[in-house]
Amino acid sequence: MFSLRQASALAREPDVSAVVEATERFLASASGPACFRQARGDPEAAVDAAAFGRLAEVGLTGALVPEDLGGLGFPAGVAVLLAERLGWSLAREPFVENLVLPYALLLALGNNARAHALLGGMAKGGSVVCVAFQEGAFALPSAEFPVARIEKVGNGLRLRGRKRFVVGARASTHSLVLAPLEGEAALLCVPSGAAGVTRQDKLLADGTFWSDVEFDTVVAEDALIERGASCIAALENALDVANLALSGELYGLQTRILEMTLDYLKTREQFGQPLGAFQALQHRAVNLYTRAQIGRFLLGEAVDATETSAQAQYASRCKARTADSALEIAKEGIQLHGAIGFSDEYDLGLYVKRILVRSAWLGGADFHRRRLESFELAEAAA
Amino acid sequence: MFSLRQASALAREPDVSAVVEATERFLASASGPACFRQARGDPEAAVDAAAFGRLAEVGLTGALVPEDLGGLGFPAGVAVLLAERLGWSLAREPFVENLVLPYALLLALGNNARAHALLGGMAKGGSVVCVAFQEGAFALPSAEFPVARIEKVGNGLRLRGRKRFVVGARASTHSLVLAPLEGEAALLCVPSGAAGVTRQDKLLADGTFWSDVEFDTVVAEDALIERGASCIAALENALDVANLALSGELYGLQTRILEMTLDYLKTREQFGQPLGAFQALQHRAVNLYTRAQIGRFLLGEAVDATETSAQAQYASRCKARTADSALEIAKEGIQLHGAIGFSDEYDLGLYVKRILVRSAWLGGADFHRRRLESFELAEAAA
Amino acid sequence: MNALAPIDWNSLSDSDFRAELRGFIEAKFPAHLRNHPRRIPRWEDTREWFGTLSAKGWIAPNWPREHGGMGLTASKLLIYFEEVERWGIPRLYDMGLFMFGPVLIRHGTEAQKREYLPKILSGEHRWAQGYSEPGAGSDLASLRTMAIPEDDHYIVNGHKTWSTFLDDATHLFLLACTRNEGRKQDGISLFITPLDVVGIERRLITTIAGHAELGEVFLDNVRIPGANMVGPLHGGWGIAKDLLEFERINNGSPKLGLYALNQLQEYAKRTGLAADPRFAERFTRLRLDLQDQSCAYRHFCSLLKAGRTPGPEVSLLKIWSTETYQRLAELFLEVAGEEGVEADRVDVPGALAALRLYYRSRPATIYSGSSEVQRNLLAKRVLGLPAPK
Amino acid sequence: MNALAPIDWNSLSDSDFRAELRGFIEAKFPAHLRNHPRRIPRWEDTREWFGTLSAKGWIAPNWPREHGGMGLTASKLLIYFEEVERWGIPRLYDMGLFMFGPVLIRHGTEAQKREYLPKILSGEHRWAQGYSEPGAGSDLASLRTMAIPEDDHYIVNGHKTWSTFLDDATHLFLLACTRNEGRKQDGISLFITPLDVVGIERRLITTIAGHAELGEVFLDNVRIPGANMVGPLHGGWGIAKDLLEFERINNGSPKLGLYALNQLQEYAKRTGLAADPRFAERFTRLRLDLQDQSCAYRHFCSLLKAGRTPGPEVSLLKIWSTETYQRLAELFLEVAGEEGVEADRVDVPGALAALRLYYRSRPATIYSGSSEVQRNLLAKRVLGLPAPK
Repeated sequence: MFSLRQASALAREPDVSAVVEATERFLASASGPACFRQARGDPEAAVDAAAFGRLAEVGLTGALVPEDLGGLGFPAGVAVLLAERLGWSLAREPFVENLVLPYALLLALGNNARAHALLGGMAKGGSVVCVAFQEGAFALPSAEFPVARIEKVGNGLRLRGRKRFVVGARASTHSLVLAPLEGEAALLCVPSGAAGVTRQDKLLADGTFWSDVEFDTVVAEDALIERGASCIAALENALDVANLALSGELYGLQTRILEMTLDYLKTREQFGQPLGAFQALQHRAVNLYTRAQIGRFLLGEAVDATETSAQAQYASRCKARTADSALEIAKEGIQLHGAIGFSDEYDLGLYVKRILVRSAWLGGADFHRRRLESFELAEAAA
Repeated sequence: MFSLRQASALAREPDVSAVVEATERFLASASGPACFRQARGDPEAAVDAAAFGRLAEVGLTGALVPEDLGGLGFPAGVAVLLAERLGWSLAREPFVENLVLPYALLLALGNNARAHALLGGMAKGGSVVCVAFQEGAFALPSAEFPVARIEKVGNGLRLRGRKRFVVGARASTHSLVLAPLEGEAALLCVPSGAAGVTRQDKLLADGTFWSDVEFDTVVAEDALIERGASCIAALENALDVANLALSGELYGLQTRILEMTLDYLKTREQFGQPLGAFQALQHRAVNLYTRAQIGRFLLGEAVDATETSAQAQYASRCKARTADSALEIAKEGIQLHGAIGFSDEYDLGLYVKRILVRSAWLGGADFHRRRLESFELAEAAA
Repeated sequence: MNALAPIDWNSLSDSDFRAELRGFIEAKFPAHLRNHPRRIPRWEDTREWFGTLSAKGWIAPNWPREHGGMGLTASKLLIYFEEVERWGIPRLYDMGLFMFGPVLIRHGTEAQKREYLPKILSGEHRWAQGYSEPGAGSDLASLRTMAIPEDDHYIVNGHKTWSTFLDDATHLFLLACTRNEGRKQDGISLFITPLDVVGIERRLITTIAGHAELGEVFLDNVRIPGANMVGPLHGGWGIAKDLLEFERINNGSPKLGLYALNQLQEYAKRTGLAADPRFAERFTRLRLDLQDQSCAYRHFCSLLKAGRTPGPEVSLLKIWSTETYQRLAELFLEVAGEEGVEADRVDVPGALAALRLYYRSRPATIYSGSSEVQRNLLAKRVLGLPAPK
Repeated sequence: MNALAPIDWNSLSDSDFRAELRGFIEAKFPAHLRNHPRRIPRWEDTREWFGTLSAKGWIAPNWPREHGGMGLTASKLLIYFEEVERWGIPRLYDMGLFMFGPVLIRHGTEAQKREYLPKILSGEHRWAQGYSEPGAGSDLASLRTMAIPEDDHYIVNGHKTWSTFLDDATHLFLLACTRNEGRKQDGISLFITPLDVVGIERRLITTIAGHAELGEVFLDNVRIPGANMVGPLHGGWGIAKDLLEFERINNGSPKLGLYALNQLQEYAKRTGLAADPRFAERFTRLRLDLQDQSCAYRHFCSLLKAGRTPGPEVSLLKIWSTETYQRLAELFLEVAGEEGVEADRVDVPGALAALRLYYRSRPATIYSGSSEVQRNLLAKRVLGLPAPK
């Protein structure tokens, strides 16, 4: 009923289908609400190397990496399909933060030898990369925006500044940091363990963490991956891919809540009736179903349109749509469950909280609607 | 269930009660949907002298006029109570436009001999006055705003300009016109039949009319009722009273739709049940009822607070609330009736269209919410 | 390009197809019909344009090419609607094109197809629908119109109502009971009849928009030949459901909303409202509601085009599109303020559109299965929620 | 001013009363309790402030003065709430103050009033409610807890759940069946019991906010003296309905929403969001929803104060206030963005409030009769809509 398969041509391609199914099998055996519950709030429960090994096994680490760099070379749309399954299973594997976002960024830099080297290392499972660019609430990247600074010192580069909301920093071996160098944007690859890199982990509503990272460190010159406007363009592109993947994840999360809610309505009785026989509740369930479906067919088209000129539009449309409907379904899911939906023992709350966190990351619905307005204005002016 | 009587202390005072009941009797015998339907779109069906005579009989013309000027001297809150009954009955009597608004304006000018003379004439039923101040979409009056101009010529005053959306112009013997004279606001009383006063009537959605009035006319100096900032203050005050009365009218209109809808739900059967037994429709009916009730108790407090410093706040709160809920109830009233609600033969549409017109006049909900925001800002700055 | 040659429009690129359409429309559409005041203009007003499209082979974008349609894919069909709505082209007498024609193509006999399809395309036959009855509304199972066999005819008696297009329709397709016992649903058949036969009378109903575009049909011993039954005897319920699915896809297209969106956007630009961030916030939500729904529409049209039945899920399209359409009209009327409620101000076309759209969007959530009935259907047939014990 | 003198607070002007309250609160309220992270702080956290209010005679603003309350009029009561919420004072153990106390005043025996009312005022007795049962939720008529008379006691067996305040409550008032035949509603009685008696066990339930503030009560052959029945035997249904009306008035006060509004407004000012017209539009709607609801609240409180029963209409208060509260919390969380979902960022108090408010506003539409049950009630008892045939 909620499958993206019928909504996307890419999803029906046999090799894509195969990796999605392998992911499903992996998730069924290794992840899910119980794991998520157990790890929440535990600062020691950072994703470990073993987890990345398992992801590599089912093809998740290499899915987006070009074949000549040792990956499977799938288009970015596949990330949406995989993230949807991760969301549905409430997996805590850092797929979007440590795989989709850095991969898409490095790939978007084009023919860049240092980026390719890093990609190769990532595909093999050795390097784990996070992207550190925000210093405040999410905004599109620009060279003027950051307070952090890179300066040349001797035969090295000195990075100073504080990056916030760095998702996936805890498991990372390297951070890709955006900061200006001599007045233009630059992307620096900083080892997470370097002297002068201080991480402050922040507990989130869902029991996971992201980090504020303070940099006052000197790295070698070859840590400079790219400089100039291409950094900004590549990051904006990568953020679109990441937001598409997040939209897939949010879609998976909300459809799971909807399934739980429909099951509950069918089995729980009150006033001598199954709850689901009450027409007012039926109509509300239909409204939730309808909102999810509008997201489903939008996502399907978006999956098929990644890496085209329509990608940015689809990214913001998908994030706005799925964040809104996920929050609505989360809220109504609690309400339709009644008191049990408000109790921590029941798994529903885990999904709800995950939705809160994932919808806030990389811009909420209102941010993305504003961005779409600016596209419209630009189009009208052209 | 929807009576304002329980919500307002003023409404329970015996003499107020008496005039409200007299009005109800008048409306039951002389007004209502059939009259409204018959007159709609008919340019000859302007309210005639006889109608004003009938209004005078039940005390409507004199209700707000001070006793020493021959009226009943009720506070402005009574206008809300009367307008509510007019709305409920779908009366086309021009109570708000030709009585409440000009009376409130003239009274707000304070100790002004010309205003008092005009008031006296109105209370006796001889003069019918309308107020012409808008030249575009509704905004609060100011001396800078109008394009119309007054100039001194010989021993008279020349008025030139075009006023729009003048409600009640057709029945009027005089127009109170706001326009600047020598750089300050002025209120001029212009006989409707004067040479150089040209009325263009505009058919409205509900089958009534308002008018664009073109002035290029010279009047005697004593037509100048007032000049200076007091004109603006008085008009703003009068518009608050008029908006309160309109809110009462909108409340009456929407509660009538709600009553018709509840009756329909109770009697009409479908799928072997009365429609009103379907829980989804029950809950929607409850939502409409609830929205109307929030307006009811707000209106009740507003009625008791006219002529206090809280009046302006209450006016915008009431207009925003009742316009919004009236439009919602109108829309849902049609939907819950099904096809019959969309047919012209059924009276529901008359109420719906009346709501469209009355909610747009003197500022819709969004205008009044913005005004309330400016009050908040002013308060915060103070 | 020869319009009558069997062109495969789907082989054009989207932008070429759009340019082709746009060029034709802008050159040929009669200017005085743009943004017409009626939801459905009378036949005499639009017959010329109908004929122009028909001659070009563009009157039935959704029909298969072998029956004289354009055979458009879902994406192309949406472009077709976008261009039509962009230019403010009013609704044609399209009941035969979007509703009855597709049903006949699927369920009609060869003789019926030969007889009726060409005349739908030419506009000679204009169809109205006889489903609703007084007291039945959305509840088809309480149908009372009876068809009693007599030699090779049926004698039909009954009373239909809320038939759109009745003012200028020439033919009626209607449901009638052909069996008295058993489940109502198993004893209903679908008939077709000209409207000018003995025993049929029409009474038009004026809508709140002031137009007598729909009405009642009284059938008093009307003789309908047996050959005018569509589908099997007692099999009308299934065909009616099928027809409702076409109807729901058709009513689930974003075309009505597109027209409203275009009108509101033009108004907002002209008046400076577009620069107001509060308006922009509300407008953008609705624009995206409409735009995102197009994805769902394309999906269901693809299913149909691939010969698959869209299933009961399609109800979500109709709910979403009609409710979005109404919200657009309501926002428009709200921002148009005083000008929005002036009913005859011809010098302010934008604002007048607001009032018209308010009216014409009202029945969208009522006809062809109200939003409430669609929600019941989705709850039961798609979500599998239980009936009350 | 001597707090224990029988001051008529209603004789003060609104602004004097507000100033008096505000001065006292700002001087005496412990600063570390402002904007407390828990929906209901533990008793040990708030007992000092409870005692301060109690000593001042200000702990029961809604009770009649003859029973130790302030006897406030509706307008004054609203001012009381406004000042409490303005200062970010957390919720006290108020089940006795707002729910059980008023019921006892109306239905209790003189002995019960003498025994229990002073101890509610002092905080010595802290009450929890035993209404809901597993599988019963909002459906009181399917109650299964039984009370069987034995000499001058009742032996009570059953299982209650979702009892708020259970963590630090000392007493429970509960509904139990006292008759097996006839309509369920005619065989229910209201009992009170200490929680520390033999046969009672509690199991706390952690909420999604992470707090174990509610729980289950297992009653295993609990002996309740006959004197601990409130109201007549088998008359519990009527009292419960009465109690629910108090609850609905209490839950229908705008106080929760006021707190959320204050927090959001402060956040918007501090972050510059207040200058964003798109935010302003949404905020103002909610502000007015809350402000206009206060008028309805004052009306129903006046009825109560005048000794009249507010009737089933009062359900509209609870629906409106809790749903507005939730929408405020949702808007807050949305605009707080990334900071809003950080669960332990103590340096951004405003944003953290968003997440807390999101959690604590969730149960508001579920407890003491869900919004759905309230709508059913209004449909049936106020609008007179029919039951299904």
